[in-house]
Amino acid sequence: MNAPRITTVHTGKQETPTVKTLTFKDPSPIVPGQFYMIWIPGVDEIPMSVSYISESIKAITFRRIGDATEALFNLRKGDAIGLRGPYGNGFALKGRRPLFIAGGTGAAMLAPAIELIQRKKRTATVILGAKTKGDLFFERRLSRAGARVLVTTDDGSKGYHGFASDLAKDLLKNASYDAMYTCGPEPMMKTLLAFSGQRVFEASLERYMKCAIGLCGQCCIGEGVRVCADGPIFNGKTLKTIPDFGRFKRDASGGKISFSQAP
Amino acid sequence: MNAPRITTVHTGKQETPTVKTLTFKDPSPIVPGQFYMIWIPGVDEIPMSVSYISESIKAITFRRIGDATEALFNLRKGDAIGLRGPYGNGFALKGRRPLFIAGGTGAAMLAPAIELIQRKKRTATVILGAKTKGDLFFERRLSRAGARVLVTTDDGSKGYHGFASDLAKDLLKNASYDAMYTCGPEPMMKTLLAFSGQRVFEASLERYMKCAIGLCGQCCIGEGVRVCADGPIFNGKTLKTIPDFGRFKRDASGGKISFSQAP
Amino acid sequence: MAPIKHTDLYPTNQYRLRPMPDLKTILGPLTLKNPTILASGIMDEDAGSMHRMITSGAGAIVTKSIGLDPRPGYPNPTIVETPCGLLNAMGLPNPGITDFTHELDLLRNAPVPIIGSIYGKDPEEFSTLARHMERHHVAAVELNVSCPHAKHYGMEVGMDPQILSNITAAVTHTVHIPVYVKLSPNVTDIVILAQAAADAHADAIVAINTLKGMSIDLDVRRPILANRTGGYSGPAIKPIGVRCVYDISQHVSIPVIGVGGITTGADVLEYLMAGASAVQIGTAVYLRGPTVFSHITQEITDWLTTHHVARLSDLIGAAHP
Amino acid sequence: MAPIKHTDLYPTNQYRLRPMPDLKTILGPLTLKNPTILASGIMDEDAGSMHRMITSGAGAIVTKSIGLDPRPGYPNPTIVETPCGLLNAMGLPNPGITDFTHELDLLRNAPVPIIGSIYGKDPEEFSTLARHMERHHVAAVELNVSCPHAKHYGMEVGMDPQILSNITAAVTHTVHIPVYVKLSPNVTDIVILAQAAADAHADAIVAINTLKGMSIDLDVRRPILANRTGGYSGPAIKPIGVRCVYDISQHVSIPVIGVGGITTGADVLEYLMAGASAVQIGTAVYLRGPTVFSHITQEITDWLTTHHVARLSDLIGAAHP
Ligand SMILES: Cc1cc2nc3c(=O)[nH]c(=O)nc-3n(C[C@H](O)[C@H](O)[C@H](O)COP(=O)(O)OP(=O)(O)OC[C@H]3O[C@@H](n4cnc5c(N)ncnc54)[C@H](O)[C@@H]3O)c2cc1C
Ligand SMILES: Cc1cc2nc3c(=O)[nH]c(=O)nc-3n(C[C@H](O)[C@H](O)[C@H](O)COP(=O)(O)OP(=O)(O)OC[C@H]3O[C@@H](n4cnc5c(N)ncnc54)[C@H](O)[C@@H]3O)c2cc1C
Ligand SMILES: Cc1cc2nc3c(=O)[nH]c(=O)nc-3n(C[C@H](O)[C@H](O)[C@H](O)COP(=O)(O)O)c2cc1C
Ligand SMILES: Cc1cc2nc3c(=O)[nH]c(=O)nc-3n(C[C@H](O)[C@H](O)[C@H](O)COP(=O)(O)O)c2cc1C
Ligand code: FES
Ligand code: FES
Repeated sequence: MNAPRITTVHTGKQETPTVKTLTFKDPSPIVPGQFYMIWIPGVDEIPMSVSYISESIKAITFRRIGDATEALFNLRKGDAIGLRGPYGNGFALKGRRPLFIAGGTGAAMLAPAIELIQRKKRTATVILGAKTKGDLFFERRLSRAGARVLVTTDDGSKGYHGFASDLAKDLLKNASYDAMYTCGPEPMMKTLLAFSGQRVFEASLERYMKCAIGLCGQCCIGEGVRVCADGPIFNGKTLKTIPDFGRFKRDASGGKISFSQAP
Repeated sequence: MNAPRITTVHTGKQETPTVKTLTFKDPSPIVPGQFYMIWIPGVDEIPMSVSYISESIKAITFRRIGDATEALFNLRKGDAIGLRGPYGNGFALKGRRPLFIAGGTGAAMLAPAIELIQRKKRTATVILGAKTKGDLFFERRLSRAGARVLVTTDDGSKGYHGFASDLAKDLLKNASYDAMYTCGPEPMMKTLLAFSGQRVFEASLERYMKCAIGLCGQCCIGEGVRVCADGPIFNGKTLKTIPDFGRFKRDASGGKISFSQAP
Repeated sequence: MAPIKHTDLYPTNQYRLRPMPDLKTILGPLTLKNPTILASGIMDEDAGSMHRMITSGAGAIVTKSIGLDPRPGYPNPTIVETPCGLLNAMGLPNPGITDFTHELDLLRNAPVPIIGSIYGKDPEEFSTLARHMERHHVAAVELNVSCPHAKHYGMEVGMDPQILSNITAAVTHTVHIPVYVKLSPNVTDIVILAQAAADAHADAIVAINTLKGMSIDLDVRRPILANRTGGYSGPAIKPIGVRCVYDISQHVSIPVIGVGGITTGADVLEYLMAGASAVQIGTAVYLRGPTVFSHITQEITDWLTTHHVARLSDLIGAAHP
Repeated sequence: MAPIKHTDLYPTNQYRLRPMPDLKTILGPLTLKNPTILASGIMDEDAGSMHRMITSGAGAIVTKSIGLDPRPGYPNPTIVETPCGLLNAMGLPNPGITDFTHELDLLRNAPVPIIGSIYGKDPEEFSTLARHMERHHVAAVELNVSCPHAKHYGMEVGMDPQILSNITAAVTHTVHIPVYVKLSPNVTDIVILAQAAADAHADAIVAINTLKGMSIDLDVRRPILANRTGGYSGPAIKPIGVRCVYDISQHVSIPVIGVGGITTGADVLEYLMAGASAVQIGTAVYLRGPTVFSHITQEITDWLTTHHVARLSDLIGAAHP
């Protein structure tokens, strides 16, 4: 039944000054890329990708950017949150030599996919892109899992100086990656799609969500493609048919917001 | 779901000038003694015991005494009726040397029990009691099944001259019946209970029924014993604890009607 | 004989630390041992049936709604199940108050309160019936002004705040026992009606009676109930009942008794948190059988124990801001 | 080329004797290819979504309810499931009529009628919105006077026959396209409202919108929806919707469009027999997925075929005496 089930915060770990990971008990089986609707009673209910998966414990990792994420940020061990889901399709992860490109908090939802790849004895190359050194997280976690982690910062404070997509472009020229998995700002992902060629390409989209069960239409893109239920992961073929991709999203009222204006 | 399912009349057979058997398709498994709620659309919905059981075909046998039974009497092949159920407990039929005592239309619901006994290679002795010869039915059917059928009529027009309970009293004196199964006027069944001694005793009761699913309380006797759901078959032990048995029933309004006044 | 040691009486620590939670709830002068009350119209037309429900663990009993004269109710079908609830159009069958008082007399020493439900067409009828009920020792009367399918009775008298107020006032002036008013959800604003009843000195509001519904058989192409429409009860209506109780309890200061779709202990707790001081249970007697009261009471006890709530009454209205 | 023999076209006798039943239904000037209409508020906030529902087989589309200005709706949670249905308190989110007309323009050549749903607080707002809708080529407008949880809009304007009449009259005087009025079941007498709308020259009644309900979480002891109460939809409400359609269609001569809990072809047939000329489907888009329209249409076709009914429209009102 799609009603929140209450769990309590198990641990809270600050990843950066603005990013935090909360773990909690939830036995649901999860495909990397799926998300929960997280209810912070009295505040809001918001979509959050799963950033850590074990049989009984799951986690979310988020940036503090508004009311709800602020409230989440301040939760302590034992505090109650509600979960609906997991929702969405998750990654298919078909490729054998995958390149992961994370922009900003995109690293949160890519991490379980990368760990799964490593457990399957394939090696993931991961580009972790951030504005600046202090915004980076999960570098150690992913290296430990065996992935080859490459860091980019917009200001050059660490790793490659430039956008994650720039480094990706370089890498794709020289190495034989057969798959690209990405989560980050949509314009970045659109740029990456342009580089993808014949490779497997999967990108995780974010849209304002209300029902998260494919009913209300709030999150729709293209010809009624529901990001909550048909996504949030879409392959390159589909994304090429969706004119909205990388261009605009919709706010809570359904009004269009162009990504060039968006914060 | 306890809602009528529509079936159509398969065959109609007149047993006596006032008694008719209707067969219809219904695959429900039935324990002899159970009943249906029969919906005659636009007329009424009334309880009717199952008088014939095969895997796909069932029947009811009833006397024309009022609106609903009159309407049933006039149905023809292909006419629609609604069925709810089967409801009730059915006979336990534990005894090895059983005596069946049918008063009036009671023969209708005893017949499948008698046939079951015969199929189990036990021999049933059956007293078929009626007011007069022309009211008798199922004599041939039960003889053919292998039962020993004894007829009584109040006016002596056929068989033993007297009440079914009188003949039963005689039989019980001489033979070693270890079980009595009866359906008929309640005062008669109360008389039989008095004769039953240590024997297995099961009687089928009739009460005004509305819900037939044990909710409304309309059919209750004693301490909230629901004839529709806890009965309609009760054993001697239970009947002895029920002061109403053989004394009064309730009409549709819940008002008491003494059996001595009842038609 | 050796002295009984403390540990013999309380064999494990657990028992010592967790006394049985207290399920009592208070409705004005009445204290119920647990909050589950048998709803009107279910297994309550005769003393024997009510006795069985008492034995099954109900904290109180509401009788079948009784009028001045015997009434056979509507022809069958009077009940039909749908995927999420029941529709009934019994049509207020009852033996009339005179006959019914004999049943009440048999319950004079009942171990739980008996609440007499009555219906009538005007203040006088209600008052007369209430007086009869009081004389035959009921603990309270419940005014059924909310039956969705009885012409001239039921809802028709309970939809207008003025008429409702007159009826309530007439009864509260006539009898000394508490007067409960049972409301229909088939109205534009149930809160106004609750306030009208409270202002006329009702002692509690009971919400909700059934919703007006219909079920049609496709094969014979007609409504199944003889009365065509009927009252919808069971799990389907719980969210509506909870909403009514929440809204009413925010606006009146008398206790509210929640009814509608309660099938489990969790359902009871939801109604209590919405503001109900007690609850009534009807359709679940069918869904879970006559022992439903003891099952639900056990479920409540388990929940309270697990959640370290000592007194059920602490949860009343907990969901209000 | 050999001439095609009759038996090639109709390979079995069965096919020859049983032509495909006719699913068409007529709503005034509009003819729908099948009676299933997408209900307002479901997958209809943008042209792409509506296009998907058209492709999935809907006979017509009702848009999200649109107001004059953009409205974000209520904070989340805006939806919660209960055992028999959904509660939603979206709070009428919509981009406002100006933005929305761009979506309408993309649907100008849609193969099925697009019905524009609008909400407002007075006759002027409704008329302005209707005029915009008409200019952008909708086939009809639907007045949402029945949202159970939007302050000043929705139900609050749709509970009073006089206000409803004023709104309806204002719109019917303003536009030339058909005007449908969507009613709330959260009222004492839905028939009076239907009559008021019909008297003010509405072209069809749509019934029902959601019922007001609530769901409380026991662990955190508060209503789950941010708005606390929400609108109850899905299978649980079908008997109530069927009853409303039956009652309304007995008392008004304009077509009635049935909504509420429709999930299968059988549910559609029940509404048609109750008197609906067409139906709307909302929650089932969640329960059975976006392809629900083609599934339900197939189920209707199968039923009509099995029951030897040639024209769906022959069943409209069949359950009336
Ligand atoms: C499938 C999915 C997975 C996500 N996973 C993560 C994640 O792992 N980590 C992370 O930090 N963020 C994630 N997000 C984004 C996250 O949901 C928003 O950051 C969060 O809702 C902001 O809420 P707020 O109240 O703090 O901010 P607000 O001040 O309310 O808004 C800030 C931004 O968040 C967006 N937002 C607010 N509410 C919603 C909503 N109901 N649905 C979608 N967006 C909303 C607004 O559009 C706005 O752009 C994900 C979003 C989606 C759709
Ligand atoms: C469990 C059970 C099994 C039965 N099996 C048979 C059977 O196999 N054959 C048979 O002929 N009869 C049977 N009856 C009796 C049968 O139900 C009634 O004869 C029938 O309801 C009469 O309906 P009417 O409209 O024709 O008569 P009416 O004129 O309405 O009434 C005549 C009598 O039938 C009784 N009756 C009417 N409606 C009901 C009702 N809803 N429930 C119970 N009694 C009712 C009345 O109390 C009255 O005594 C059974 C009754 C019960 C309770
Ligand atoms: C068969 C049946 C008969 C009822 N009869 C009455 C009645 O006589 N008086 C009354 O006030 N309510 C009557 N009701 C309504 C119930 O008391 C209760 O308000 C309603 O069923 C909702 O509760 P539930 O969902 O637990 O059944 C009846 C309900 C049913 C199902
Ligand atoms: C998520 C959701 C949003 C809705 N939004 C609207 C709306 O904007 N306008 C409206 O008139 N009805 C709205 N409704 C009500 C539906 O159109 C419909 O009347 C109701 O859900 C009953 O039908 P159903 O049981 O098929 O869902 C909404 C319903 C749901 C579930
Ligand atoms: S959020 Fe409602 S359809 Fe996706
Ligand atoms: S007929 Fe309703 S309880 Fe038996």
